Amino acid sequence: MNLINFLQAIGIVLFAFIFQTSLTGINRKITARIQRRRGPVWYQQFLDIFKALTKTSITHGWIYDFGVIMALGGIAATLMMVPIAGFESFPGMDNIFIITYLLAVGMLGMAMSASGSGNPWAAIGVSRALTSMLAYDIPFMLVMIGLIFKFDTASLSNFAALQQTGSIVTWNIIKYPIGGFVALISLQGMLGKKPFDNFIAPAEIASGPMVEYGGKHLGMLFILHELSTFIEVGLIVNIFFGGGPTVIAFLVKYVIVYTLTNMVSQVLARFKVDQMVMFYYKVPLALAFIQGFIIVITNSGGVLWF
Amino acid sequence: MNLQILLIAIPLLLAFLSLLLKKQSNNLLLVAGVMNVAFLTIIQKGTTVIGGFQPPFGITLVVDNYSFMALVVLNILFLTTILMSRNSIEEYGSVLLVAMAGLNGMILTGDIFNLFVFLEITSITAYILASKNNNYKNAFHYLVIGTLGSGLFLFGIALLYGMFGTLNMHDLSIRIADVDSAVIVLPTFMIFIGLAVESKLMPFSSWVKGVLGNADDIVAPLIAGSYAATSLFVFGRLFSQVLVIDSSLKILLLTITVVTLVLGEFAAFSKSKIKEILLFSSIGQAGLVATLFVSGLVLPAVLQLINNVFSKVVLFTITGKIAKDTDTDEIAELRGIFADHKIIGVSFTIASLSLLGLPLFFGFYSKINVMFGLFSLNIYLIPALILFSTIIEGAYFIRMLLNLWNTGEEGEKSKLEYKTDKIVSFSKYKKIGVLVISIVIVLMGIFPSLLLDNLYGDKTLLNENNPEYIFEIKGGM
Amino acid sequence: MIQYFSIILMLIGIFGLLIDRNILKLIVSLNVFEIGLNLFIVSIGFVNNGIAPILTANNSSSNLNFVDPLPQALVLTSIVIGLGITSLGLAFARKIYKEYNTFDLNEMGGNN
Amino acid sequence: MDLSLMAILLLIGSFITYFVSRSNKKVGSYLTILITLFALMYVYILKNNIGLTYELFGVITFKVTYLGWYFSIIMATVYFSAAFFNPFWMEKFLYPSQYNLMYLLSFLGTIGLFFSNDLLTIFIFWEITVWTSTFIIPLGKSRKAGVMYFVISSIGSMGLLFTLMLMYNKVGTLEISKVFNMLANEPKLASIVFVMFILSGLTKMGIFPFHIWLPQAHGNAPNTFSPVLSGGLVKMGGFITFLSVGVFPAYEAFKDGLHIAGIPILIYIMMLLGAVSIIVGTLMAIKSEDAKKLLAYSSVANGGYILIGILLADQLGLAGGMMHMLNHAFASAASFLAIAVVAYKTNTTKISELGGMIHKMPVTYTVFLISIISLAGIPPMGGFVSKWLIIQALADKGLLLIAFAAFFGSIGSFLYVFRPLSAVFLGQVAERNENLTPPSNMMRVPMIFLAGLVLYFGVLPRGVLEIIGKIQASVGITPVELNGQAIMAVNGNLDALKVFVIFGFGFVLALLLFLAFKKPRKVDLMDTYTSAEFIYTKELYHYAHDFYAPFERLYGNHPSVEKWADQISYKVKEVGDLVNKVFFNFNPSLSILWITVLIVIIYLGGVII
Amino acid sequence: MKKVLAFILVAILGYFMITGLMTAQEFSTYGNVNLDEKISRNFIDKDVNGKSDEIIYGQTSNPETGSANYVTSIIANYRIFDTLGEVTVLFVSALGVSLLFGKNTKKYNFYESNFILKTASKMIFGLILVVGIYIFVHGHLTPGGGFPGGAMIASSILLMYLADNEFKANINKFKQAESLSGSLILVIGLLGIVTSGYFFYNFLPTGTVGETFSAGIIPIIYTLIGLKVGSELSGVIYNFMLEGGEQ
Repeated sequence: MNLINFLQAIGIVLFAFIFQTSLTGINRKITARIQRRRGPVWYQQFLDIFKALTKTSITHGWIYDFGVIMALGGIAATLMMVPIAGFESFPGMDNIFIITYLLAVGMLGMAMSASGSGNPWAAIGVSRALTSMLAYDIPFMLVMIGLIFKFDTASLSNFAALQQTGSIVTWNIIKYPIGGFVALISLQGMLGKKPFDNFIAPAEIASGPMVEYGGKHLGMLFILHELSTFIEVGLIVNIFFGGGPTVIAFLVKYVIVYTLTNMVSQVLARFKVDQMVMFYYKVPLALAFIQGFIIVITNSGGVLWF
Repeated sequence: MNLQILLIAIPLLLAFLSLLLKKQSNNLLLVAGVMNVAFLTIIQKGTTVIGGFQPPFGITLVVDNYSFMALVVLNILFLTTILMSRNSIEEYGSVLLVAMAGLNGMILTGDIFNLFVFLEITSITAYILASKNNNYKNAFHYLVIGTLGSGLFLFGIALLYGMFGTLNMHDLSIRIADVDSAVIVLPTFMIFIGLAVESKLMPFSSWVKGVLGNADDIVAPLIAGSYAATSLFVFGRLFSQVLVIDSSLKILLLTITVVTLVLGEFAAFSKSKIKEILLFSSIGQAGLVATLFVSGLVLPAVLQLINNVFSKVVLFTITGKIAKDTDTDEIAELRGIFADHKIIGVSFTIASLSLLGLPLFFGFYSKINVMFGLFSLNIYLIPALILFSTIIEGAYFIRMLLNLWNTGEEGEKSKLEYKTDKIVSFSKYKKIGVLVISIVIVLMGIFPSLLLDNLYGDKTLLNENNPEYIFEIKGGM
Repeated sequence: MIQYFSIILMLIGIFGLLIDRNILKLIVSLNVFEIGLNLFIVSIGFVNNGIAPILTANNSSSNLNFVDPLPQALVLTSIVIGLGITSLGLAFARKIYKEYNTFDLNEMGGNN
Repeated sequence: MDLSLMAILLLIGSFITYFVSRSNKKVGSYLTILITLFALMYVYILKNNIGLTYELFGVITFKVTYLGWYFSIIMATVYFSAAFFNPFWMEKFLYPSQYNLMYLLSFLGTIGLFFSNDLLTIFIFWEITVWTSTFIIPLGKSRKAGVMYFVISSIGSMGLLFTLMLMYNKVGTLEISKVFNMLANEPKLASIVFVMFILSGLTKMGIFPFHIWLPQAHGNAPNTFSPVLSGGLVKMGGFITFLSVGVFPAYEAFKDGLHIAGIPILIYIMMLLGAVSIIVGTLMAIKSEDAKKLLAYSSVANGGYILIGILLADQLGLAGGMMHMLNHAFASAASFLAIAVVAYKTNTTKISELGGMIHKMPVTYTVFLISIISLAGIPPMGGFVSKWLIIQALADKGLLLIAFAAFFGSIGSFLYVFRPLSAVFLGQVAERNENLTPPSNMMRVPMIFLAGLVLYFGVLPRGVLEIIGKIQASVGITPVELNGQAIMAVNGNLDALKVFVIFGFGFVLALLLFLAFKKPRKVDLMDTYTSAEFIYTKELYHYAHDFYAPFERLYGNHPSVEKWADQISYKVKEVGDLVNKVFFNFNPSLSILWITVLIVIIYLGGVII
Repeated sequence: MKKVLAFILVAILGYFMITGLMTAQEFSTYGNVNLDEKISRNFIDKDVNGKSDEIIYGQTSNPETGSANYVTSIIANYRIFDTLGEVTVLFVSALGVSLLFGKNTKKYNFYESNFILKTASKMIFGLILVVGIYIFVHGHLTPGGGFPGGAMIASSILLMYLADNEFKANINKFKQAESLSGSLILVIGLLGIVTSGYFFYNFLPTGTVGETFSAGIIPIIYTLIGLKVGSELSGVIYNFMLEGGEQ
């Protein structure tokens, strides 16, 4: 761990930010097209963020600021560990559990800052956010357990490498379609896309976690959102779509996955939070268990059919 | 020359004389108690015959390890009880003197019919004591059951005499040893009933509730302490030495005793009055001790018995006094009663914890011994049941203790202002007495060898049924 | 034969104890029971064509066929004990009557 | 350094404390601090004579092992730090001197338990601890809690005693290292002994279905004792559990029986119990309205983790379980202490009655934050390392069900962790709490100490893991592999220090970004956007009640073990009343009937035979 | 209904008991008892402490116990401890009765007693008294003894109570007699210890079997027992005669 690593890390963060933000802009245009609008320019998202950052904002006390900083810092730190096309700023730190748990730090910081504002709406929003987290994380984690048990590794880069041996059939999404499907549904939830977007939906701006934010706090939260999106999509790409032998391949897969989720979200209605929990614990959880049992049984020499 | 006859003769003499000097009867009682305890130091083990007629023809008095232990326990209990509650003796001094003689006689005698006579003496004194404080109906109840029981006891004796033509216990045991034990099933069971009524085994103990439930601070400790101890000791002598049965009857007796234990604890759990809790718990304990005796575990039984009676004397003395002063023994009405009677409360707690067999107290030692004994017989059901009943026992005892110490309803902080408004005043005799007993309990719990070394020579924790405990009723023959 | 009748007496006593609610009757039943018991004990000691165990001028030798004296002694004891208990029981009965103005256990109520 | 000497000293010390407190309770409570500190140092020094044995009263035998040392260090630390709070509560107690006495006696009991060399000693000290702590709990708000605690603990001690007797009858010795050896080739007996023995561990650790005493006891115990209960006494169960797989040859004894994913069925069932208690604890913690009850339920859940980790009894799982024991001990002790401070100032622990405490006691808030996110297993706290180890082990074994419970627990813990953070410490301060004085430094010291430990073990776990490695080696399990600060697991490794550094780096970046822009304007907490509603009372602003209402609706009508327990006790009562009616009627003829019937039965028996 | 059930139960019990007795050889047939198997043989031969030859009425002197009445010899000598016990039983039950009625003061009046009744009963009173005394003095020779004698004395007192309303026996005298005689019995027993180390040792010469002044301490003890029983029973009767004074 020397200076180079840290510089690379900063580089990764910047790259991820720029890439994801512009991708968001593009997707806003795609969304608009789907809704038969012209939509904003592709760099609109940058404008929004910088505008927010430059405005004077209000603060509700030190925890309000600290939470935001902690959240952004946590997410940034997580991002530094995600390997992109086999390139890691901090080698050997890409353990899946570390990444997922470190993500939680960001969530917690944001939640603290939000309810530090003392606004009841914010607290309610946070409670929704955490509840839905309880919903979408667990099926994903179960699938991960199955894969880790299969490949005897929990490192993202190893996952990616293991899938780059052969052609597309070595991708986990092909080998373990059920698991992949579950992971995609979970991704929908992680990214807060419809139908699972009740905690950060635009309609929630007035009555969600973000209600109190403005100015640079809001700007930082935008950045945070972009970064965490990058992390989550990156996870899926690395684990199920064979990462990327080259950066280009990685980014292509990335764009495809993200755009797909975005498009899916445009044609679905929104769940209430308890409906969402019920849904995740009915369908994806069951599928995840099935996938897991298949993996475990086959791995221990058992035969499924014939 | 053995003087153990004095243990019986002196109290009896004083009892007769106490008719003349009515005023002095209570002092005579104290004198007799002190003298009996003093005699314990001078009598030596051995057998004496009454009137110089050789056994098995004459009546013999036996002092061996077992009965000596019993005498020590009994006389100390009796003395402490009357010392602690001397203000409640009133005009019952002479009766208590006779009771003292009768109890000592029950333990000492080596003749089964003589045992019956002393049993009657003690039970009549018990009826009279039970009728104290206008408790006549329950006393009558006790009288009916007790009389029937002792009648059956006599019936058993008659059958035994008809079969074996002797009354001396040792002679009897020898003659019984060489017949098939199926022959003596009926007399054995009759005698069992007779003793079961006195030693509070179910279903023969319906009197206990009425009698102990309304007894005051002299009657309750006596009946739950001295009387229970004596009848259980006699029970042990008969059923682990004389009438050694090994047949379907043994199974039935064990069933009765174990059921007594478990159901007694259940009943105690369901009660909310201190006295009723205590009396049902002593029923359960009697069941436990009887179980041990019937299965032939003498040492554990004796230890458990000692633990039980000493604790019960403390508990009943305190409870009796509380009930006397406040006209209630509902736990709910007595919350925090110990807040301004710390010494009494501590002794009460120590006695209860010793009953539960928790470490630092003598009860732990006896409980461990009981368990080792039972397991050494390779039986697992009875120990399991005993452990199970210990849990229930713990539940109600701890519930009682916590509520008596702490104030306030459920959910309130335990503060002084919620304390019960009932007033109790304990005499200094009581305070000293209960404190001494509980200190002894603690000491014997930490150094259990204290008790046994002095009575039997060294015992370590882990050996039970030591040969020295298998007592002998030598009639000198 | 007599011992069977004594047994039957005892049973009558037990029967009375089972069905009676009247205190005095209970005491009487107890007595009946005891009398049966005493009869039984005496019957144990009988020897065929034996004579009363007393030395007199007529039967002056201890080699005669006496009946067993020991049960008689025991019976004497148990009779006296029975007497004592009966007197005590009656005293209780009188006290109870003073308290409840009845001898019937059921009419006293106060169960549990 | 003689261990039995220490036991004697503690005994004497506790009684001295008692008599001192009779005259002056303050001084007595300070004595408790001194004595626990002394014991802590004494135990620490004992590390030099590992393997020595001592004897006491001829019955009790001690042996100093790494296991015992590890546990008693934890215990002593918890007792020591909780003791700092005693002086403040002396005024509130009905029996302060009794409290001090019991506090020290229970401490003695735990230390003796951990160092004991034979089962009898274990049992003796177990019982001592149980009854002494039983007398402290009712000083708080509930007597029923004390009874429940005692009853459930005595179920455990029943199992312990049964095992003890059975083994003594079979083997003839009670020495822990010898007693279980012969069981390796007697699976039938072994299964009985295993169940009976681990029963005590389950009861003490509050594993489902024995978890009901924790919320009762922790929630209602005096605020100074809840930390000890949750951080300390619960760990006795961990000790027993360790013995039941470490010393007890469980895996050998059951090697022929049915296995599930390589785990013998019996042990797997125990793990399932652990999993259930994780889920139950999490759900109940999410919906509980009282801060202390919430923490108690979180202890239930963490107990589940510890049980699972230890029962795995392999390189990673055992290490995880043991380390989680330490982390949970310190973290829960710290969080209970923080709540104790709040309760000391505001006289309530109901979440909905509090709020905005951060403005009154920021230090307490920080401590609570650190400790409680460690409970949730979020980096960079100690809880994360141990949970990571456990989950790695689960993934390695492929135990899906257990893993599901583990994930549910850790994600659900975010929910219940956030609840008191937001509702107790954040938000507006209620009027009645406006003028609270900050807590005294004497209270701050132990909290900061514990929180610092939690953070330290989260960043530099090597020290504790080395000890655990020694423990593992002592029972023949390959010790956890370390490389610098990194933990080498079979699949992927964790370098807690690096994680911390990276996190710090990210934090610095974010901070710089924050500072780079205009300074924000400070506004009051009442000045918030409420979508055209105008609210003037702070209570109305404070969103605390039914925090997760939509989620709680989903399991609103769940079956509750408490109800079952009540029903059981009710049934026992009923039986008792029946006995009372049938056998203890005031009517003599009934018992005469029984006597007659019994005689008839005798005759029948005679006829039949 | 209950009676029927009780009867059935008792009937079953009786059936079992009688059949049980019939099968047991000791009790099956009435009277075939072999005294040589029982300890009573030695009581009859008076050779408990070692062989002695045949006892002849009026000739044998200083046998083990001097009484011609074997039952008496058992009651008052071989098993005198039982007798002491039963005396105690009577004593304590009398005590109990007096405790129960101790507060009573007034005497029952059954009916107005007339002159003839009074005088007649006075005469009979003397007779009964004499016979009673005779019975317990001769207890060692003839049937009877302390208890029947005492009972007779008590019955004479009872007669007086019933017959004469003015009759007032001095209860304290009874009590004194009771306690003195009881104490004396014990003193005699203790004297035995002093003389020969055995409680109730028969330290007086037993004389010739069949004479009035024989059998050592037996007549003395029987007399004392008679007095004691008489006074105790009279006390009981007296107490039962009283009423009122109860709260």
